Amino acid sequence: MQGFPLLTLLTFIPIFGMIIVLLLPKSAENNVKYTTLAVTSIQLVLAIVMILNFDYSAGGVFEVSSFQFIEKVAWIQIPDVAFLGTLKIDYFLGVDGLSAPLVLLSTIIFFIATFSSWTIKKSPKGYFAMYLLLNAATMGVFVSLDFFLFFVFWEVMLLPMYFLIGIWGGPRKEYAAIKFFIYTMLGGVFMLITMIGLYFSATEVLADGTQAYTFNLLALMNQNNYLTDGILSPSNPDNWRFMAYIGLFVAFAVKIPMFPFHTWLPDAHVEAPTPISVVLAGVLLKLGTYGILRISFPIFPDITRELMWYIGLFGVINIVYGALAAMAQKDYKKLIAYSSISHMGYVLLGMASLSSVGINGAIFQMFNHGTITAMLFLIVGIIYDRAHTRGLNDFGGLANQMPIYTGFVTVAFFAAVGLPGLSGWVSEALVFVGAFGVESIRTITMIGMLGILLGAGYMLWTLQRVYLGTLPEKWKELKDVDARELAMLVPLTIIVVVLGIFPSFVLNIMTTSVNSLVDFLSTTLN
Amino acid sequence: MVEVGLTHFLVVSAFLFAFGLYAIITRKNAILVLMGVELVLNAANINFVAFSRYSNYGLNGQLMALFVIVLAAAEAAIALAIVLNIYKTFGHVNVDEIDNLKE
Amino acid sequence: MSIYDLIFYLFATLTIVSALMVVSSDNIVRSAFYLLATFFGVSGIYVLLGADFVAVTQIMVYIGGILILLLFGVMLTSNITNVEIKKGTAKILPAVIGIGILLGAVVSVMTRTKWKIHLTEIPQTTSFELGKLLITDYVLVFELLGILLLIALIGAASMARREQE
Amino acid sequence: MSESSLISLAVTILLLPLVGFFIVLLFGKRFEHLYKLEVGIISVALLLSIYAGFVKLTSYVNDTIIAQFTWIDLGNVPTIGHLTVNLGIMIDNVTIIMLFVVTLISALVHYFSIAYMKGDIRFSRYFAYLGIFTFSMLGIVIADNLLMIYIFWELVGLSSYLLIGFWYEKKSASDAGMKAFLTNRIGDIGMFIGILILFTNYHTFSFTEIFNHISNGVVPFGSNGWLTAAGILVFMGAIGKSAQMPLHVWLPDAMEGPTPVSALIHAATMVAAGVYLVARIFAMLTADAMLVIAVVGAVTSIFAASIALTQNDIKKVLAYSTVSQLGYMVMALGVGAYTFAFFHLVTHAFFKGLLFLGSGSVIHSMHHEQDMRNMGGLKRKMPITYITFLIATLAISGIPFTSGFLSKDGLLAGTWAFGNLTGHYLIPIIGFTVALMTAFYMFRLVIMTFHGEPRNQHKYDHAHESPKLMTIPLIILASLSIFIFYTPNPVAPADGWFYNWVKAPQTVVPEEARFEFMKSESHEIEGTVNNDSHGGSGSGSATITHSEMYEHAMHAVHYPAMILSIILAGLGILFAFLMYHWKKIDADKLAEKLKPLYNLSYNKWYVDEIYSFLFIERLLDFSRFISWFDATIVDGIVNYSATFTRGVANITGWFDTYIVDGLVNFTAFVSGFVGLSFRKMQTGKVQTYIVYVVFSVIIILLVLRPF
Repeated sequence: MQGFPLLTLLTFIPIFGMIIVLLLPKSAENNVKYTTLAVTSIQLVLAIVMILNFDYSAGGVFEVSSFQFIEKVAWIQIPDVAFLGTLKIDYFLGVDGLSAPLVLLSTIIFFIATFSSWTIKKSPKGYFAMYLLLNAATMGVFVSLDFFLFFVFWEVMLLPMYFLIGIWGGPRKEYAAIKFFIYTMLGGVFMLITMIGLYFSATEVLADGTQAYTFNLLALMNQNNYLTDGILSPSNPDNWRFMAYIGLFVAFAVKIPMFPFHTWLPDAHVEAPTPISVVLAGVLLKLGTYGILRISFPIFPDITRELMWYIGLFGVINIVYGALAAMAQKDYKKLIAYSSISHMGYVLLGMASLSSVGINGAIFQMFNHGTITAMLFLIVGIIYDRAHTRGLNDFGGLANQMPIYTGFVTVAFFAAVGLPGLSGWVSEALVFVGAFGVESIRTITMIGMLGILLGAGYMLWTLQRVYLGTLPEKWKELKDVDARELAMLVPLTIIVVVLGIFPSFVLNIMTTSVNSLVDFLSTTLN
Repeated sequence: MVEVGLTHFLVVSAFLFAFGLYAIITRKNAILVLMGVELVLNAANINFVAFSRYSNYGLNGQLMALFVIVLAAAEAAIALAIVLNIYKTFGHVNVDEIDNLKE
Repeated sequence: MSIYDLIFYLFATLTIVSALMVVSSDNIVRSAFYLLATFFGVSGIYVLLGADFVAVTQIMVYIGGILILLLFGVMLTSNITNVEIKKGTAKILPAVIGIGILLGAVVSVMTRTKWKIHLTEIPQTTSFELGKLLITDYVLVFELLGILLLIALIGAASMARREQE
Repeated sequence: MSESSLISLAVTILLLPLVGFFIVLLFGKRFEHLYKLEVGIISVALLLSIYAGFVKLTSYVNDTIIAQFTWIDLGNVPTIGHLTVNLGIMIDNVTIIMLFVVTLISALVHYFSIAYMKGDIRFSRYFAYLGIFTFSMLGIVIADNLLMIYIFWELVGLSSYLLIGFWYEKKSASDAGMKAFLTNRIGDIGMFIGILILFTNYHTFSFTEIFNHISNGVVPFGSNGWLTAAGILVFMGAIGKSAQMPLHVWLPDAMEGPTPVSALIHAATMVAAGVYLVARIFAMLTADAMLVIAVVGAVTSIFAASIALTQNDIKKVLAYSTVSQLGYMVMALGVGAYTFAFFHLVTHAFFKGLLFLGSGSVIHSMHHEQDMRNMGGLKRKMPITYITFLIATLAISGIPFTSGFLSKDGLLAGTWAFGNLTGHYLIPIIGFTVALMTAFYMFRLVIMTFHGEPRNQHKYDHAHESPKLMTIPLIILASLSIFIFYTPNPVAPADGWFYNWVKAPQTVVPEEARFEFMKSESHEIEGTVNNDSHGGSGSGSATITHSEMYEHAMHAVHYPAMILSIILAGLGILFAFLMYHWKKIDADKLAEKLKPLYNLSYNKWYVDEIYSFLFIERLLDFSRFISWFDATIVDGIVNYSATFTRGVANITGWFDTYIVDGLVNFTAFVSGFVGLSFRKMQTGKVQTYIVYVVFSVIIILLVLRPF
């Protein structure tokens, strides 16, 4: 595989697809869809090829040498720019155990959401172009190892998302889209500030022997690269690292979304069309936690250790708060949205443990939450397509009317509840095992375990209200799932079940990296 | 009566200019306004040519006059096209009633 | 009073009087014909100023082109029977006063200024010199003007074209 | 047969029902007779487990067979080293007996259900659910580590949820399922925390390894208190699953499920899982933890028995009876009577399963009538059901020659001995009182259902004996309620083989955290009584089963306890006959006299109402508050800040328009003409503009005066 630009292909095939989609005539609706499907399936194949060729023993995280599928090209390199010296930004891609599972996850989710997009009626050409752009940007964030490149992809992602919600959304789409946009933009500003601060604090030796400021994430993780007086240099006694960390954290926290930055999520989910909800919950939320793992933690290990209790606390607040808020919802989609908040709390809690078990659990939880929540949103979408309402109290007894569908619902719900044997439990358990093992966050971890109970509470209550009981007369006509919907639900169900029984398939990808990350975090700047 | 010199030509030009301006200001009919414009242009041309004659800059002044004539031709063509369009739109060519620009 | 002067006054009078008629006539067709006289007068003045080529161009372009164009305009936009010009009487007096002041000012500027006169020889023929200038110093302007004319023609044609219903 | 093939046999028994579940679930709708596959599979599993039990108890009776595999490999974890999560299978005598009990009752319930569930719209799905239940229950039984127990523990909860809510069209059924799942989850959280305490310290879930660590003196976080906490927390799982106070509320409601399910899950097997779990962790329980367990068990048993006295629904009585008996077992474990607790688990499984199936038979023939006040005189119509039911009732009441007598007697002797040794006499007193109450309410049940005159003639006329498919399981279970299967001597359980198979594991907790009588210095005559015994599920090298002092104390009170329990049982039965058969004492008058007590009992001590008011309503209130808080405060702040920003923008804009621009306008106004004409000048007419130009030029000219 050496030399084959796998990651570039993964990232830019959607752009290529987008161009094709835009060139197709408006009448060729089906061709647009098939193009998108082709693009996403190629991506899926590439991601599988990547995993098959993945070296499980390579750590990555902070060492260039153990990253895989590296592509590094000087993207912008201008010598002697005013006071900057050489301005240098690399096109630097690579994966390690932290990103590989998420790359796989996004290809899966985008592939499945394509099927879900099949029923988009309004201007499918524009929709699929935006969809593919979103796809490319997401993939770019997961594979870029240069902060500038990361930031570019991060911001590019906003645009298609804004339009996808704002044009193809529900009744309050403009409000939701703008809320989403402003929230994320706000986070982006903080990230930009931190990024520039880091840029002026660290240098890297170029090939010609000169020193230049750098955006290279791996160089930024190496404390030897920092100037003695940089604003974010650890050796500078008056450094701003703490503030920068908070800023960066807020940028990522908005995306997770972490309490109290979460209120865009229910609105965005409720208004977004089903496939976009699927992608949003399945992939985009993971960008926040991934960013923290990839950037915040290794670049600021000192501050991370200092603040781990607070991160854990916010994780627990997310878990409990999200669950309680979900319990009171009357809108099916809003309920799932709040359950997403709750489940992302587990990820935060696991990361806050700074232990191998916890972070493994956190990344695995990202993966599982991706598949499970995707399933949940598809489930809501299916019922909404048929009944055109999402009121939890409008339904009842669907189990008899739509037995196959209810079967999938049961699997998805119990996976979300954290039933052993399904994937969600494994990651939840790992998170708790990891977090409980750390003395400082032990108490709040126990509070977080309330989430297990509350999660079961609202999920089962929903199951009862919508699927059990007697069927109202007006839903006698509802049809069970069709082949297209089966094509979306069956693969996800298989993933959820198989990973519940054999979690090693995914866990093995990340363990080496997580261990070296944990080691790095506990030894650097200590 | 003094010998005809530069000033005489300039005065003629000044008159032409004034009449042209008068037409532009007072006339309602767009075509008459155009005619006023032509008068103003001719006034300018006379000045060019006169200065060309009474200074030592060679034929540059005459050349300017030529350019103005060319521009005037172009302007007339465009202006008439506009006038025709105005006529098509409004049914008349009275410039004082065409004040859509006000909005 | 030389013959040159006489001819000048002749043409100047023709020009000014007919210009006056252009702006004061009530009939637009008449105005057009007075304009013809004005142009003719102006071209005569050009000749007096030794600008033979310009004078010829004036006659050809203005009288042969622009004026005909204006006449077409008159005929296309008015009924031949109803060529009376709508005029606003209210504004005439202030306009006359204003223009008068302006004219007075301009004329007084022109007459009072001490022009630095440098009378040059009238060349035998100006077209050769003009042509040389056109393709040397002014070649860019020349080309641009050509393009401009082309654009103007096409533009005018497309604007004036009747929309196909 | 080698040990490894015994392991494979166990795995086969485990996986068979799972296969059945998947096949029947996926294809049950298409092939109506597929349920027979599931029934066949469970029969095969039963035969296999009998065979396995035979092999184990003859060839490897003293061995503990363990097989492990790595489930998750977390690699070389910093500060811990190579960390793996292992799952494994442990087969000892307890396992093998439980395998048999579970598969047997499961198989019998399968047969019974074929007749009982006939015509149900989800007939085949029902069998699929039974399959997954059996699978998960077997998983708990053969697990060698806490994690695997927890996994199957939850799966059992799932199947219980599915089966309780099987008739989910009824809201009460789906409510009950949900209640069961959630109540169990509360216990599970505690259990999980307990497991986490152990894992954090030992980095393993395996019983044997944990016990090894503890016996080496490594206690969690260096304190015996944490060991106690771990024990109690893990026991919380049992509180949930075995319906102990205060989490017992789900079990009576669980009777909404089909009656054979109640027999299988909520009487015989699943609820016993809690007892089984405590038995598994018995070796690491400290004195404090054991005392807590004993108290919880004792309180539960008397509490539930007091409710069972007055219930009229036949299944409710049995449900509370189950809770009460489970309390007994838990109490027995708490006082250290490990063997008898487990013995009672097994005998109870059979006779309580029988009672439920019998009540199912009654309910079936009475067309789903469950109120005992509408029954009576059924013994003539349903002789087989009656006889078997009576045997089970005798067993649960502790009448000699029944299995229940053997186990209950030993159990009560255990509590008495405990009272003698520690001075906690309240526990045996409760134990004996419950024995009296049990005899009373069980005979009340029998008399009201089968004796006397029919109270609802119409229903009585339609009643009939159940088909063979239902009565044969009853007969099998009834015969298993006879003493002979356990011991040749009907008054001495210690003579039986069961007593020799199941030995209490040697405790591993540090000396200072044990009961006085369990300390090692009391082992003066070590090795004389139980020299052939084996160290149970604890460390493989231990040779002592339990402290000798306790054994001796139990021997000392064995016969007094036996006589006392027979007397009490007889009294209970006598009272029942006096009140309900011969009507010498008017039950209603008695109820009237003891009105407050009666009401408390009849209304189940208002526990449901209290919980609903204290917790459920408050939780829902709180969640609504959070939702309101989220929508109004948090989102409000966001929207407010957006509004605020827009407000600031508006103010800025207003300032710009009226102040800054106004100043300009004001200046213009002051200067006069220009300002005033600003608006009028904009006529939109070309000529006007030219006029302005002209005037401007004139003005400029006049100002400049170039002339």
